Amino acid sequence: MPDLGPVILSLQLAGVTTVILLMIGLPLALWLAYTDSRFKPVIEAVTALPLVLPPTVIGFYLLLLMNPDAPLGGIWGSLTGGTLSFSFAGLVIGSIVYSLPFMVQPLQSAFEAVGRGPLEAAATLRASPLDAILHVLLPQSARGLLTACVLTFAHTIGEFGVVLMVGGNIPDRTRVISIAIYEHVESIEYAEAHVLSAGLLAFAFVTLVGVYALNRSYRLRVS
Amino acid sequence: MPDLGPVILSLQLAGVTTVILLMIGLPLALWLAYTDSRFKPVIEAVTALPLVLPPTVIGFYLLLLMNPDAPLGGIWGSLTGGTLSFSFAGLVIGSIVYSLPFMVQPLQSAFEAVGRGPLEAAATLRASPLDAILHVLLPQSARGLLTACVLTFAHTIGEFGVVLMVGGNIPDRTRVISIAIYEHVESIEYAEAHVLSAGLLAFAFVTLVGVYALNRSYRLRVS
Amino acid sequence: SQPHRGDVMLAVATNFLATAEALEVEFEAETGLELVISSGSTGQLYAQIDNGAPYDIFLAADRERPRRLVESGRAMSGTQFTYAVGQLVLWMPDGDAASFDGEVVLGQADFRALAMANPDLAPYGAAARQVLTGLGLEEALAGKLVYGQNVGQAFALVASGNAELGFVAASQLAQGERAETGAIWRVPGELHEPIRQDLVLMRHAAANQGALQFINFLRSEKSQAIIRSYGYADIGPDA
Amino acid sequence: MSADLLHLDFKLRRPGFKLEVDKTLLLDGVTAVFGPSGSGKTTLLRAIAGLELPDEGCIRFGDAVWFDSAAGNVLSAHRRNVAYVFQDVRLFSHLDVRGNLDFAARRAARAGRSPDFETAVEASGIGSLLERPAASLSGGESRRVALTRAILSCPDLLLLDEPLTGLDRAARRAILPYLRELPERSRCPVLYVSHDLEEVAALASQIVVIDSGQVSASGPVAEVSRTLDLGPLSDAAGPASLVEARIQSVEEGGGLMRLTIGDVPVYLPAARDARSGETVRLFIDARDVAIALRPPGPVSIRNVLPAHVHRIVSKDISAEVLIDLEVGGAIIRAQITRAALEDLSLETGQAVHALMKSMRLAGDFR
Amino acid sequence: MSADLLHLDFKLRRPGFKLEVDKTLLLDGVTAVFGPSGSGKTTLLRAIAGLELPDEGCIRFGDAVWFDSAAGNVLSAHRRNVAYVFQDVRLFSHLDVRGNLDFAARRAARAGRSPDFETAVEASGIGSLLERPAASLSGGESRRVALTRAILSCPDLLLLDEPLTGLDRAARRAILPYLRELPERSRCPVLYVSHDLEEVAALASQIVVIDSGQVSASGPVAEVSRTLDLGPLSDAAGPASLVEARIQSVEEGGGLMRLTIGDVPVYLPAARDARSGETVRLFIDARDVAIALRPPGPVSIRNVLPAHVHRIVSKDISAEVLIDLEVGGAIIRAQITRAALEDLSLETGQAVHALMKSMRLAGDFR
Ligand SMILES: Nc1ncnc2c1ncn2[C@@H]1O[C@H](COP(=O)(O)OP(=O)(O)OP(=O)(O)O)[C@@H](O)[C@H]1O
Ligand SMILES: Nc1ncnc2c1ncn2[C@@H]1O[C@H](COP(=O)(O)OP(=O)(O)OP(=O)(O)O)[C@@H](O)[C@H]1O
Ligand SMILES: [Mg+2]
Ligand SMILES: [Mg+2]
Repeated sequence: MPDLGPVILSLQLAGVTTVILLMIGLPLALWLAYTDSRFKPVIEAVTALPLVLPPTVIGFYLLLLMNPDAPLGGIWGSLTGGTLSFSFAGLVIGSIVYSLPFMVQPLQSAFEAVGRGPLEAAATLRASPLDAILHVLLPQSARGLLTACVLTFAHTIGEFGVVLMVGGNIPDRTRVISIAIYEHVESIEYAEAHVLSAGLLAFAFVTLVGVYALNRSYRLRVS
Repeated sequence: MPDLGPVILSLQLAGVTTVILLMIGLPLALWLAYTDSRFKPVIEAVTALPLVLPPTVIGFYLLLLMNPDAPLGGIWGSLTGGTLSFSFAGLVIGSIVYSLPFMVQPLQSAFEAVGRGPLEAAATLRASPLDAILHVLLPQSARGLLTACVLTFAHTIGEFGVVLMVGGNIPDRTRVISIAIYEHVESIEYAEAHVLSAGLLAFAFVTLVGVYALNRSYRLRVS
Repeated sequence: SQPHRGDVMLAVATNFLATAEALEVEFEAETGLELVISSGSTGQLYAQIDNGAPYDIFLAADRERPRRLVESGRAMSGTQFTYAVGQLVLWMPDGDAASFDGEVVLGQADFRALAMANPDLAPYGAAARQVLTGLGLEEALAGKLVYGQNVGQAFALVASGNAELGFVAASQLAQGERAETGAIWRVPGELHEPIRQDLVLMRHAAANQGALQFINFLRSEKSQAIIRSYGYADIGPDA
Repeated sequence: MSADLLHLDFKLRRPGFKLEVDKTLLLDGVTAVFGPSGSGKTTLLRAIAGLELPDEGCIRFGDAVWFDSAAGNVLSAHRRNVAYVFQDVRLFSHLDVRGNLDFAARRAARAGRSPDFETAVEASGIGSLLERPAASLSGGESRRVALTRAILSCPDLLLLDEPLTGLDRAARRAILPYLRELPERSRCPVLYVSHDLEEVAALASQIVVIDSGQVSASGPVAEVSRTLDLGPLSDAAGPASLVEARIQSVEEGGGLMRLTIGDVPVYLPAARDARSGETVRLFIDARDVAIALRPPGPVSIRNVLPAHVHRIVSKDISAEVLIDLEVGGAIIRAQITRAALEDLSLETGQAVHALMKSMRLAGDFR
Repeated sequence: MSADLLHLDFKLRRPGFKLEVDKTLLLDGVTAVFGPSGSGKTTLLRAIAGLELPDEGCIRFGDAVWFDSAAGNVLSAHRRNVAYVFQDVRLFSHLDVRGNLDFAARRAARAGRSPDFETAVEASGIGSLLERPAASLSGGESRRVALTRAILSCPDLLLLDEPLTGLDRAARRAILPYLRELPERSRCPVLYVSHDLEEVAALASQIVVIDSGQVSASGPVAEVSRTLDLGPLSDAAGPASLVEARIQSVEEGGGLMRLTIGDVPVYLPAARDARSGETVRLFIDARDVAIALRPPGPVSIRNVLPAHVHRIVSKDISAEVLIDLEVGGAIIRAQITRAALEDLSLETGQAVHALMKSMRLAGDFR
């Protein structure tokens, strides 16, 4: 029976990352979808940049930033008294940076496909912008929202470069399942790696089928 | 002046991967967007699965598949006489597997947002399904197409776990830029790592701003 | 379970992880202290320590990075010593174990791919390159060399059948009760510099009694026997 | 009954188009916005709703400033308490019909209004559609749902952009009385874009005529239709008159009611909701008015009214001429052939008889 | 001029709705599809276009089998050579107007047809819109573009779903003659969904009436309109007659032309494109027909025709009654008040005079 610690930690990390990224990504994608600003292409490019560097390298730079003597690490230290690197909070920040494009880009294209029409209709029915976003735009972008969350969540589960670098692979604190599998492969414990991988895949498959089937029947019902 | 070999190899790999994935992802996303099949959620889940395993682990399993005695490697060997692992073709296959969800999912949500209406209109104007897809659906899904290609391309540039494992890191053949940066970090050549990273980021930023600005003016012109 | 810090935190180079875990069992039984082991590549662990990682002891795969940490003052001077010496082997799973002579096989070059660890990053890789250079084969084999990022990946390349043979660590072939089959050539020590793996004690752990206890534990003959049983060579006189 | 001042004074530029309005409207009941395709009717409604921001100027409704470029004030759309039925319908595709209606009703209730779900649904005859997904509705069905949704929003101002287009006669007949009563019931004035002159006549008390982004006329419908030939702009009707009349008696036998234009009695089929003493508008197609020099003897035409030729509006080239007749102080337009004009040798001031074949309360489709 | 057999015999079920058709239509010119909202008109057109597959049955057009559930044959939409103007327009939002038109014209040319870009654009008056993005068009403008696009596709069968809805009178007037000539010019029959009876009268030779998913009547327009009161289904008109007449002389002075219904002469304002000897359809609103016992003396009404009372259609409760008059062998419906009926004591067979105030070539809006 493999140790469940990394599994739980991975789910926590992916869950927290997805929720926080949703909170960051939604307003960003909204702005990008509806703005007329000249800076839009620039912000779009910045949003996509985390993809270009390998995760381990992103992790390295985050490590430099999170060092207690560096700006980010310093501020965190003075606020919480702890260090950001090698903590769960550090992992979350790393995953957020790395997964940003997977959240923002699908959301943005979903919003652009919905367009202004339904939002205008909602506004003329007394719906505030927030109300219209929550009750018209998001339901109508259901598929894009799902895509964004699935990509972000699954990718955070599977990602290990950033996490390994920033988190330091500390059991029960920053050792997530992807690192555990990686470690087994690296230390030639192939049997253990197979078990963990198969378990992860089976779990992911069942969850995803559930999510997609739900999404489908939901949309069948209303469209 | 850093060695340009890895840079060129990276661009080639990302380009080839994106093009091939487009050819695989388009029909798959089309089917997923418009099918009424009961198996849709299952295929959707399978499509998302490559995200869940860490790239290095995917690379490990690909290695098992690609060795000349294994099915995939055997078939490849009998067709081409060569071996799949340590070849550019092997890298491409690895990247395709790994990046599949980044291509399929944004495409699928874009197609679902467009819906059947414009395709029906095209069909009643003598457009064959292929014609309608090329000249109506794809232009109307421009944003989703762009998202899919940017995610795939950039991610292939940044990804190195699969590539490292499957490619054997052979200079000028399978050593891509992300591996080169990683190596500098590993061997404490931080200055060189900074130069390469900054170069890669600058290049990616300029390219992306260009792509997004083009996309924007294109859509401004026609919508 | 609440995350716990444990009594001693080890940063262990991946190639030594399995051995370290075996030692952990012994140590914890002996002292009642709790070890927490993090593993990674040596370069990565170095970068982490350089940026304030909370490890007490760094068991590296080389001597260079522990030395640098001492130089920069992160680690206690005088605590660096060689805890294990790697044994390089040439492994060919499908080879004929009886008549396997590495020099001959390498010389004939009758294979598609020869795997080894990245010589720029991994000590086993550097050693393998010295072997090839020494045999004068580096040029001849250049087109057939494939690299793993570390010796673990080099092993995977061979084990999965993608490379017919490769330079790996003896510790990988004989780990506890698991033993690989096939043809194995123990590379003679004179063909490369010894693969010395050093450890250092971090400055912030200078007063950590558990850490000092572990260092002493590692020096013990009992520990060294365990280490040798995992395929490492005799430490010999400290250089 | 509500009456609110809508003060419009703004410029709005789009590539290839400019809307310039400077008009204060006393909105009372239904105000029609009338004009050719592409003249800017939709753009005007959008600017009023807050969906389109003018480049400069101001928009005020009652005491509220909705837009004022000088002061930098913009009240956002959802705070203007307007409801808008879009020309392209815009039901929420992720909801069923009930969901669409509830969306409006809930927010209206939260804003302290009292939407009457049952009445609104019944009046528009969509009771059987409530559980249907919005996307499965036919063209006419979705228009009715959109209209009901707007009504359930209980707005202070209702903006309707060709809301009856695509409805068949039966559906219109069902919903028109409801629309007509809407301003009174909801104390909410209505701005109504329509191409159908009779629809306008039936519903609107005022009309704003827009042409190429400019208000070319505005005022009470009867007045504007007298000075301006709205026919060419209209969907169904040609030249026509709108005349006010007073109901004298509802039961005159034979299903007729008696009204007076000035002091001239006229007879019309009794309307169901007509009340004695009420002033109503008559819609009279100019082609339905014939002119006789003498009373014509036994004829099915009920209304043979003493009249004077007020004015002869000659359209040079055409085979038809328009004659304005004065009947009981009101002007009624007749369209006759040039041949008839010559035959009868009509002259301004001449006493004649107007034969009014069909004449009905505006919007009394049957 | 084309004439194709459209054989429809299928069942199509949707939740809460069933369309059942078993009818063979000889499509010749324009065939109107008429019916109340939600009756299945759009669904019928979609099934014909191949956008909706019936559950069972078959659809054949001329020699081509388009759908046959028994044989398992389905011809996909793009191979049926039909063009479809959708009720919800569906311009391609990623293209400008010219792009939309080119889309159709190019594919038509590739299929060996010869679309005439200039003529089509001119006839629909969209020349000035060509460079405009599709999304920036007003409601009426986009309908005109969609119609032009369909025409440029040079189909074998043109399916129009309420294509003139949302167009003002001027735009209709511009495009109607073009539509009317379309079947002849393009050798392509047209199926035309409309609520507007006069539009139907103007364009259609045949009519298919659909009610609750069933064909309740079909045949030549004049015939169907005689047996079935289409008024309640119609947008604008009440009871009306469609009568065939023959043009005898185009220039009768005073801008009139002379026609005969049977052998009874009638005078109408000359239509621009009328030719002597041609048979045309007259649209006569029943409310425009009055009945006199004697000729009425000097009156502006040009057409006072000898007639017989053919039938008295009494609507019990209403103040109005319908009288079918026989004029020169044709049946013309008159609507008069019950009071007038009693006054004149009309009886079947009685000789009277029909006063036809306004009467026009169907669709000759002016
Ligand atoms: N975004 C835009 N860009 C450029 N021109 C526009 C835009 N929106 C509207 N227009 C133009 O402004 C003019 C007025 O449009 P509007 O929609 O207000 O017309 P309308 O009076 O409602 O016409 P209809 O009766 O056909 O609906 C039209 O010529 C239209 O093409
Ligand atoms: N996908 C669907 N699911 C369920 N019912 C549908 C669906 N599509 C159409 N219907 C129903 O089928 C009936 C016929 O619709 P259709 O669109 O053919 O009507 P129509 O005659 O064109 O009406 P209108 O004049 O209002 O456009 C309607 O009651 C409609 O609600
Ligand atoms: Mg409009
Ligand atoms: Mg319809």
